[in-house]
Order: sequence, then structure tokens, then C-alpha cells
Amino acid sequence: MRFLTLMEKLRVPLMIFPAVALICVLFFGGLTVGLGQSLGYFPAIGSYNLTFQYYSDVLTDSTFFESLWLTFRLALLSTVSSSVLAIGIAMVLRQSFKGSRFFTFMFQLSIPIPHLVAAAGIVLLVSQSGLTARIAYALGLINVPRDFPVMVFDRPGIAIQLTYLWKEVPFIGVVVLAVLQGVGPQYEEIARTLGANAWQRFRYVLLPLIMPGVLSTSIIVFAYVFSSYEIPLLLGVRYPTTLPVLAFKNYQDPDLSLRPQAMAMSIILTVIAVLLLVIYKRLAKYAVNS
Amino acid sequence: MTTVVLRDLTRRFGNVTAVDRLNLEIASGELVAFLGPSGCGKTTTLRMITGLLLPISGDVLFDGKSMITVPTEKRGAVMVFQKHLLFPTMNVGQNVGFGLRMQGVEKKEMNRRVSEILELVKLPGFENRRAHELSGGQQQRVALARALVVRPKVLLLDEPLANLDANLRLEMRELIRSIQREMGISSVFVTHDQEEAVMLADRIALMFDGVLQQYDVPQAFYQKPLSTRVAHFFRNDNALAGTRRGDVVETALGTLRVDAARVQQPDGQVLVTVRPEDVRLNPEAGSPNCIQAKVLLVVYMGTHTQLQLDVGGHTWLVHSDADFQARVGETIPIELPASRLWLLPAN
Amino acid sequence: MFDMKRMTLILVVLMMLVLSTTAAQDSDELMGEVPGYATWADVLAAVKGTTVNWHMWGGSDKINSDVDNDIGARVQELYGITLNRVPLVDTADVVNKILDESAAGVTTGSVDLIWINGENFRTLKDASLLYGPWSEAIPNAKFVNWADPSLAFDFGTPVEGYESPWGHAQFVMEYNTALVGDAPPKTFEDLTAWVEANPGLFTYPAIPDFTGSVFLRHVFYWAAGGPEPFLGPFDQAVFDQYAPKVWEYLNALEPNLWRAGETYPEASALTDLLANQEVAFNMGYGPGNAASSILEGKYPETIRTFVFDTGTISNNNFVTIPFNAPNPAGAMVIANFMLGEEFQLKMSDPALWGWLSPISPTMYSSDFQAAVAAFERHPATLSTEELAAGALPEPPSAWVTAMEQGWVENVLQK
Amino acid sequence: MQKIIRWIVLISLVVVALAPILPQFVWSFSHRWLFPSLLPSEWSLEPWEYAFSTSSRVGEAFISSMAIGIVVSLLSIIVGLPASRALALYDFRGKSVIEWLLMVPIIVPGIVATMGIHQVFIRLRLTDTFIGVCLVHLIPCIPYMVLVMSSVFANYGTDLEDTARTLGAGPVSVFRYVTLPGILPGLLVSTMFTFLISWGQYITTVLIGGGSIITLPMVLFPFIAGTNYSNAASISLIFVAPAILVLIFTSRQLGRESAVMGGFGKL
Repeated sequence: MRFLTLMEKLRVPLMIFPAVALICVLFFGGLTVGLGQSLGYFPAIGSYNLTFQYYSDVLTDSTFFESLWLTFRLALLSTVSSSVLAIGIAMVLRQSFKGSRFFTFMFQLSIPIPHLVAAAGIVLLVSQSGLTARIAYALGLINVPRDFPVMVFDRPGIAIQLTYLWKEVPFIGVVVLAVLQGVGPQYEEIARTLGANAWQRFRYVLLPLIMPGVLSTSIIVFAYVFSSYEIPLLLGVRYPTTLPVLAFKNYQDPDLSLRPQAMAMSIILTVIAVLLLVIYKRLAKYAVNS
Repeated sequence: MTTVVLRDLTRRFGNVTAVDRLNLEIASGELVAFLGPSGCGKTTTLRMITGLLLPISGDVLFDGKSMITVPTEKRGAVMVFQKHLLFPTMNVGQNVGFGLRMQGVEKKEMNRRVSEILELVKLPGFENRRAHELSGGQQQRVALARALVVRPKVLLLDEPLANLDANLRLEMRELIRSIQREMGISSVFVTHDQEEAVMLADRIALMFDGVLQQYDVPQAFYQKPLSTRVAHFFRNDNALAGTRRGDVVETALGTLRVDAARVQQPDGQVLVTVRPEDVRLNPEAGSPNCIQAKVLLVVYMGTHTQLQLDVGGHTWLVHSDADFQARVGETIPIELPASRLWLLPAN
Repeated sequence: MFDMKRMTLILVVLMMLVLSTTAAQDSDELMGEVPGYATWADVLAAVKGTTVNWHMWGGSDKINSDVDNDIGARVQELYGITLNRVPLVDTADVVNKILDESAAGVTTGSVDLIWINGENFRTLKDASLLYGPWSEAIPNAKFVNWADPSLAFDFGTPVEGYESPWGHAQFVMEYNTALVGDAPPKTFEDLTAWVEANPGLFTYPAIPDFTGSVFLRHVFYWAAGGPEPFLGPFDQAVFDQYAPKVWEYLNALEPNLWRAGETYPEASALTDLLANQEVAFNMGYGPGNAASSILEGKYPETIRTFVFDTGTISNNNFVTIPFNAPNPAGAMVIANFMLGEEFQLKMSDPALWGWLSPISPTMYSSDFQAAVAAFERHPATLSTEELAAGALPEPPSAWVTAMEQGWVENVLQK
Repeated sequence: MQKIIRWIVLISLVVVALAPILPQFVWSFSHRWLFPSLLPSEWSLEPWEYAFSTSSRVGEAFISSMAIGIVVSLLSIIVGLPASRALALYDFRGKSVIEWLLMVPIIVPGIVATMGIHQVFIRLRLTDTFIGVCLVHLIPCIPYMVLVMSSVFANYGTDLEDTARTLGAGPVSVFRYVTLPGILPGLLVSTMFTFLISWGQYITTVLIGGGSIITLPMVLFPFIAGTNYSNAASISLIFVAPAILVLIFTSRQLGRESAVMGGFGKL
């Protein structure tokens, strides 16, 4: 009997322990090592003294802030435009019509496709000598590749954002679609009989219902874009580059003394990510409540 | 104050005709119940009145004006559903004020009207509650208030009480009835519960398979059903085949007198019917319209006793006093009062 | 400085004379000591049935498949070695890995052989993270003219037996005759003029890209009138003397560059830009690249190469063995094989890689020389003579670092 | 009017969905395809021959990517399922802390923890190993699994399980006949997500695998970076094929009303 109550007591801890332990060791362990190195605790190069030197190095470097701004801008723009497009497409796909299953499948198509492949596809499509440019040439719209708008290796990072859009719109859209299908048509019908026109029904009835789903998927998207490495590396300009690229470049520099700086950048990146999440959740709560 | 006329209203879904050439008139300020088993087309009709669904043919007229080309949001026909009552993202005040907000009513005026209507549904000061904090009945009342606050031309209720428990349902019926009377809004409500329809409605439209069977005041469905199906729906299966000749009907069990001024079937083959509560047991000797019936089953029901009788090969249900005594298998005389007999067409 | 160079040249000639007499004899003996093995026979005995993990840049499918198939099959056949090519995007990655392993006290790592040169070599050598010395002791080292400064020094870092050459590279410019015509700008003045007349059609890879970096060194050489000031140890005063002219030149060029200099492409992207006429020029260390790219379909037929009138920089590709290589013997055998006649002949074939050999053909057999002479030169490839005439040395890597950093600060971020 | 807008949206949807993928089929058969040709001027099977040759290491990389993906998915299930059930169905002290702990890896850039864990792994001799790579892939995978599955468990509830137990089913039978069938659609989708997260990992694999563990993104990356688009295309298509297969199997679950996708809305 006592054994049974003990088991009862231990049930939850036993269930959560493996996951929590793995995440703590792998993720928070890694984070702690990084934090240590960023503070100068780096036995491998014989450094044990704790210092904020590397943070001040990073925070006084304009390169860091340019990278931060770029990273933030890319993440924000990609997230907002993905969300808007996703909601729009989900609104169309939720209607029942012939072939809706086919179109829903096509909409989901890019979800499993790796970002790397997406990036290659986007380059082949929108570079100045890409397929679109060639079509433009065939139509007589341009004469030479440089007449075509710059979208790859450009400062605004258009190809980067297109890649993210292509990947993330369906991700958010699928969640919105799931919510919309769960909601059913009745709220809208009530609103309609109460005199709400199409825009009002969307704005006051549907949008508040799908907003929580949109907000949390967009956090995931924002975090992903904020932390991604390959896409800006492959499609972006050399300078300024995104924070993860910059941090990793410093980390992989044969000059090991740059590592603490890389770690300091990572820790700052982490703090910013968590901070943004907190602000975002506050804002979201406020937005949903009012 | 609006009259609603449905003219030859027809709607098909694929091969299924959900509503077939429905003609109906709802007088100004009247409360009409659309009654019938599920799938009979009552909700489809309701949706056609709101404009959420367009008819294939026919017309919907409010005060004589065709509404077919008027979109739902401009019709002023407000709907209250049984499920998904309140917008979950809004509080009570916002829910009730929704329709006014859509019309662009000024905030102060809106708040005033919202609190006024909340008082009417007996939820004063509930503006800031969230929907999920309310009980089922309270939610129902908020949904009603939300519909009423815009002063609709027509109020449409789709099984509004189906999700409530028995006591609450009673309370809500009275509330709906009193508010509807007070505000004089032409209203339609859909239900599959004949008791509810009888209690609430000025008139009942009974539908089977998309076809209107009978449209009349509630009493008529008990006293003067137009078919065995209607009678059956109102729990009357007591029937006996016979031949009418003037004020008598010849049956296998004898000759029964009928009130010629009341019954409508012409002479010839008919079915004689009488409601379970109208059959007299223990008739005085020599009473007219007495026949013999065999007791099949006796069930004590608290307020009365229910008997199953074999009447000339038909199984009848009869209600008696609670203290009525009978043995199964016994043959007893029953009286079918002439003033209560109703004739149905023979099948 | 200059005199030293002249001295070494004389030495080279003398050495060549001495060595050429032994060229024909193929001894399989160690020519010196290597750590852990007494004789070459010991080495060969140790490698049978082993695997060599060769970490190398993996961006060329041609090199990848030739290493795996041809070389892999040959070393399996000859020595019983399984060659495991590990592709790299950037050689710095593997350097870093060695550094990390050393810091963590990992004495038996996973890397046996690295394709390396320049800064990466210096990093490992300075940190004493290399196996050896060995490269002067392996049997085929006898073909190598170690007195040649381009072989004795790798970007100014003394090789000292820690890496073995296997290919020679010289910087060339590639251009599209369809856009440039038949007379490419062969001086920096002409280049400026051409770029101003044809804005948007020229750029160079972003530094610290390998190729962008070597282009920058050419500008420094041009600014100083030759490579000489940069061949000694790094000197800030000398650097400051010439750097402003370089930044001025490059910044003046910038508005007329591809994308108005808003960004600079990766070297590989520049290849694609040339192929699709987005720009008119490309550049790189491979004199045979234009020809092989045309054959591979990556370039249009109209691409040709040229070198600057003042010459272009050449250097060597080396292989090195890290201190914690699990199989240093196998790595040495591979390095030795790559110095042999068979490999060098294959590598020089314009139909294959079209590389230059770090070894003078006279060191090998007459068959080798005849075969090389018989190679059909693609019209896009310059002759060996044309190239050799203007070969310039690489500066020590400290200069390279300073130039790269200077460019980032004064050109890229400006 | 609304219909016209709908069809414009739907057709552009299909075009946009296919535009980055379909041209890669053509690229994978091209030998020379330069501006301004709309189609390759010379066709070739070389990119495919290369992709299927041993020296491209595509086959080997495919197998390791697949093996890592499967191991990571299985580990995520084993570790994540109990945790998500506990979070969904039980109230306990510190629950919000645990939830937070398990969600933070979704928000914080993976590269951050990876750089730190790299140092530890070198010491533990886990770099260059299969299991090391699997472990580092688990960092983003476990949180996704927990996020989705706790929503599924919460939605599924315990009523049916309780019913089954009163009918005499033991814990194993309850899981086998009641719980598993109930959560299976959700489990399929979350497993697909974890598999795909692992399948697409690049920089973490490069760092921890140290070049010894070669996965498909690592084979592909140099060709994209090196603008060798023909070879990149053939490898991309091989890289994409299993992912599309997975989608075909789970598309229905993704598309319909379900707690699964709603799980992403619970962050």
C-alpha cells in the first residue's frame, strides 16, 4: 500500500524526468558552458578569470549592432508577412469547394522541404540570371541580367525573405486552417445576422479566434528566422550578416581567442530572444484581451 | 413589427429536397415554432429566412418586400443558435454590443442599450464577465440579449434550449415568451420537442421531409391533426377503422357517434381517433360509444396510470386516474366521448 | 631581401642539376627520419588494410569523384589503403576541429590528412599541432625542389617538413570575350578604365574569401610597384605606406562594380555570375578552370583567361598531417603517392583537372615529359610559359591577414 | 467575383508552391543551361550519375540522415511522450517551470547551445559520433514533440482510458488498445515534425559530426554554395523525396481539425 502511494507520488517526476534531464544537460548545459566562456572561463586556452571584457568588446562593435538590426529586421518582416499571407490563404482554403483537398496539399507541400533546398530553388528562380529573369528576357522586358531587379545577395535580403515566406506561410497557414475548421461557420453566421459585413466578420469574429494560434506560431517562425544560419549565409550579402552567422564565424575562427566573443554574442542573442518572447507574450495577451 | 411571408420556398442539396414549396405567413409580433424530426427542413427554412442560405426558388417577404437580394447582414433577421452561443474572444458586454458596434452606434449609447437589455434578461451588471465564466442558462440569456439589442425585424432561434437541463429550460421558455410578447418581435424558433413548441408558440408549423404538414395553433395538433403522421407526432396512435355515415361511424366494434359539426372527413372510409387522455374508463352503464377493450399492460406513472389496451386489434394508449385498478388480460369497457372523436383519412 | 631571393634562385638551379641525375632512379627509401617509423617499408607495412581520412574542400564534383574513384582505387590497389574523403566547405573548419581536440586533450583524433595552405597551415604549425616533420623524408620528396621558396615557404611560413606539395596554382583572370572583346585590360589602369566604361560588369569576391584575398594582394603589389615590400616579416609602416593607395583605388572602383559595390559575391557565386553574363570577369587560382568549366557546361564557350602584364601570384597546394592523426603512416603514403609521376601526370591533364605541377617536369621520366608535351591545350588555357613568365610569390600570411582586415574596414564596411 | 479571387489565389498558390522545386528537375538533367536560355542547351544525365555514384556520398549520407532521423524521432517519442502526458493531464508543483524549461529551446537559437555543447562533447568523445549528432538533434526535437503531444493528450483526456480500466484492461492493454489509437494521428504528425527537423539540420551536424558523420544537407550545401546547380538539383531532389513521402502520409492529419496543429498554438 505504501509502495503504491509512493509510485503514485513518483509518477509525474518519473514521466517528466527523461525529457527535462536531456534538455537540461544538452541545452542548458551547453548554454552554461557558453556563458562561462563568454565570461572568460575557458580552460582550453588557459583562461580562468571572469571578465565582462568580451561583452564590452561585442557591445562596442558597430558590426554587432548592424548584424543585430539586420537579423531583427529579417525576422520581423518575414514573420509579419508570413502571418498575413497565411491568414489570407487559410481564409480561402477553409471554404469548401471542388479540389480543396488538392489545393490544401499543394499548400502544405513546402512544409517538409528542407530550408536548404528551398534556398537553392529560390536562387534559381529570382537571381538576375534566374528563371524569372530569363522569362523576362524572352518577353523582351530586360536585355541583360542586370536589368532584372536585385533579389539575391542584396542588402534588403529579398531572396532570404522569399525563402522564409515560402517555408513559413504554410506552417502558420496550416495552424490557422486547423483553428478555423475547429471554429465552424456558426460564429460568423451569428455575426452576419447581427449585421456584420464580410470585413467586420473577419476583423471582429474570426481574427480574434485565430490570433492565439497565429501569435504562437509566429513566435516559432520569428525564433527560427532569428536563429538561422544557412539561408543568410547562402543568399545574403557579406556585410552586414546575421547574428548567428557572425557568431559562428567567430566561433570557427582558428584564432581561439575570438571564441569568448562568439559566446558573448550567443548569450546576448539568447537574452534578446527570451526578452522578445516575454514582450511578445505580454503584447499578445494585451491584444487578445482588449 | 414585421410580417414574414414564405412563398413557394424550395431548397435542394444535391438530390435531396430539403424544403419543398413551403408557403407560410407569420403575423406581426407572432411567435411561430418550426417543429419536426431532425432533417425535416426546419433549420434549412430558418437559414433561408436569414439569407444565410439562398432558396432555389420561391421568395421570402418581410412586410411584403422581397428579401431574396438583400444580404443577411442587412435583413435584420437575427439568429440565435443552440451551440456556439457567445463569441469566446469577447466578454458579455462586447458580445451583447456586437450588433450595435457593427452598425457604428456610438459607444455611450451602445453601453446604455447593452445594460438595459442585460437587465431585461435578468443579468444586470454582467458586462465584464467572460463567456466561459457563465452557466449554460446565463450564456443563453446573453445570446438572447445580443439578438434583441439590435431590435431585429425577425428573431430566429435555432433549438435555443436544446442544451439546457429541464428546470432551466422551463425558466428560459418563460423568459423568451415574456420578452417576445413585451417587445412584439416576430419570432421563429426551431425545435424537435413538441411540448416546447406547444408551450411557447402562437402557431406551430409541423414539417416532415421538407413538406409543411400542418400550420395552426397548438391546440389543433392535439384536437384536430390532419393526418395519422401528425397525430403520431403528438403521441396519439389510437385509431380504429370505420365507415362514416353522417354523424355515425360504423366500426367492427360497433357504431360510434361523432360530432358532425366538428369532424371534417367526408362520408366513407375513415379512421376514428381519440387522444389517450380523452378516453373514459369505467363508463356508466348504458353510456353511448362504449366498446370493450382488453388490458395489455398497466403502468403507474405517478400523476396518472397508463394502460395499453387491445381495441379491435389495434394497440391503444389510454390515461386514467392514478388510482385506477385493472388486471392484465381483463376485458374492460371504455367510453369514447362523441365530442372528443376526430376522424382521420383512411390510409 | 632581394638578394636572398637571387641566392635561392641560384641554389635552385644547382639543386636541380644535382637532383636531375637521380631522377630516373626510383628508390623507395626514406630520405630522412619520420616520427614513429624506421624505414619506408615499416610505413608501408603499417598501412595495409587501414583507412586514411582525407579532409578536403569538397566544392568540385570533378575533384571529388577523381579522388574517390581514381586515386582511391589506385591507393587501394598499391598499398591496401581505403581512402576516405571528408568534404569540407571551408578548410578552417578542420583546423578548428584539431584545435578543439587539442584543447580537450584528444590524442587520437579522426583526421589523417588535410588539403591545406597559408593561414590554416600557419595556425596548426604555430600551435604545434602537426605530425612530423615528415614531408622531406618520404621517398618521392626527392622530386621536390625544397630550395624553391614557393615550396619551402607557404605564405611565408617555413614548411620545414610539415606539409607536402601536390599541386601548383597560379592566379588568372577569366573574361567573357562576348562582353570584353579580345583585348582584356591587363593592367590595373586599364581595368579601371574598362570598369568605368562598362559599369556593373566587374567585381571581385568578398574578402576574406581566398580568391578575393589574392586579388587584393595584386592590388597591393600594383600599388607598391611589385611584391618585394611584402615578402619580409610584417611591417606596419610599410603597410601604412601603400594601403591608402589601395583603398583609394578600390573605393574609386566601387561605384562602377557589380551592384555598385553594395556587396561582393562569394568566389563560387562569381563563377555563376560570369557564366550567366551578369559580370564579364572572374578570377581564381586555377589556370585550367575556364577550360574545364567550358567542358563541364558551366561556362559558355566564349570564356578566355589572361594574366596581368605585371604577373600574377602563384602558390602551392599542400597536404599536412595533424598531430593526433590516427593513421599518419597511411597519410604519408598518400602524400608520397601524390608526388609520384602517375598522379602528377593525371592532375596536369587538361581533360581532367588541368592543374600545374609543383614539380619540374625534368624531375620525372622522359615518358612523363613527352606525355605532358602532348597535352592538347584548350584555347581558354594559357600556356605554361605565359604563366610562368609572370609568376609572383605570396607574401607571409601576416600580411594577408592585415590586408584582409584592412579591406573589411576600409572598403566593405565603408 | 469572390470565385474569381479564389481561383487567382489558388492558382498562384500552386505556381508558387511548385516554382522553387519543379525547375530543379530540369536543372538535374542539364549540362549547359546559361542565361538567357529558357531550357538547357545541352541535356545530360551526369547530375544523376554523380548523385548515385559513391564519390558523391549521397547514398551514404542518405542512410545516415535517415538513421539519425529515425533514432532522433524514436528517442523524442520515448522521452517526450511521458513528459507531454504529465504536462497535459496532471497538476503538480513547478509545472509552469517545467513547461518553460521544455519550451525555451524552441525560442533560443540552436546554434547557441550547440557551440557550448560542442566543447563538452569533445571532452566526452561524442564529437564525430553518430550518437553525438543524434543527441544534439534532440535539443530542438524534444520541445516540438512535447508541445504537440501535450496538446493531443489534453484533447484526448482520460475518460476512455478510465473506462477501459474499469472494463479490466491492464496498463499495457490500455495503452495498446485505447491510448495509442487515440493519439496516433497526433503522434504521426509530431513524429513527422521531429524527423524533418533532424532531416534538415545542417550547422549542428557539421559542428558535432566534425565531418565524420555525413548527412544529406552536408553533401548538398557545398554545391549550392559553389553554384553547381545541376548537381545541387539532383541531390536536392533526393533530399526532398522522403520528406514529400512523409507529407503524403500525414497530409490528412495536418489538414483537418485537430489538436495536433492546435498544439503549435499553445506556446
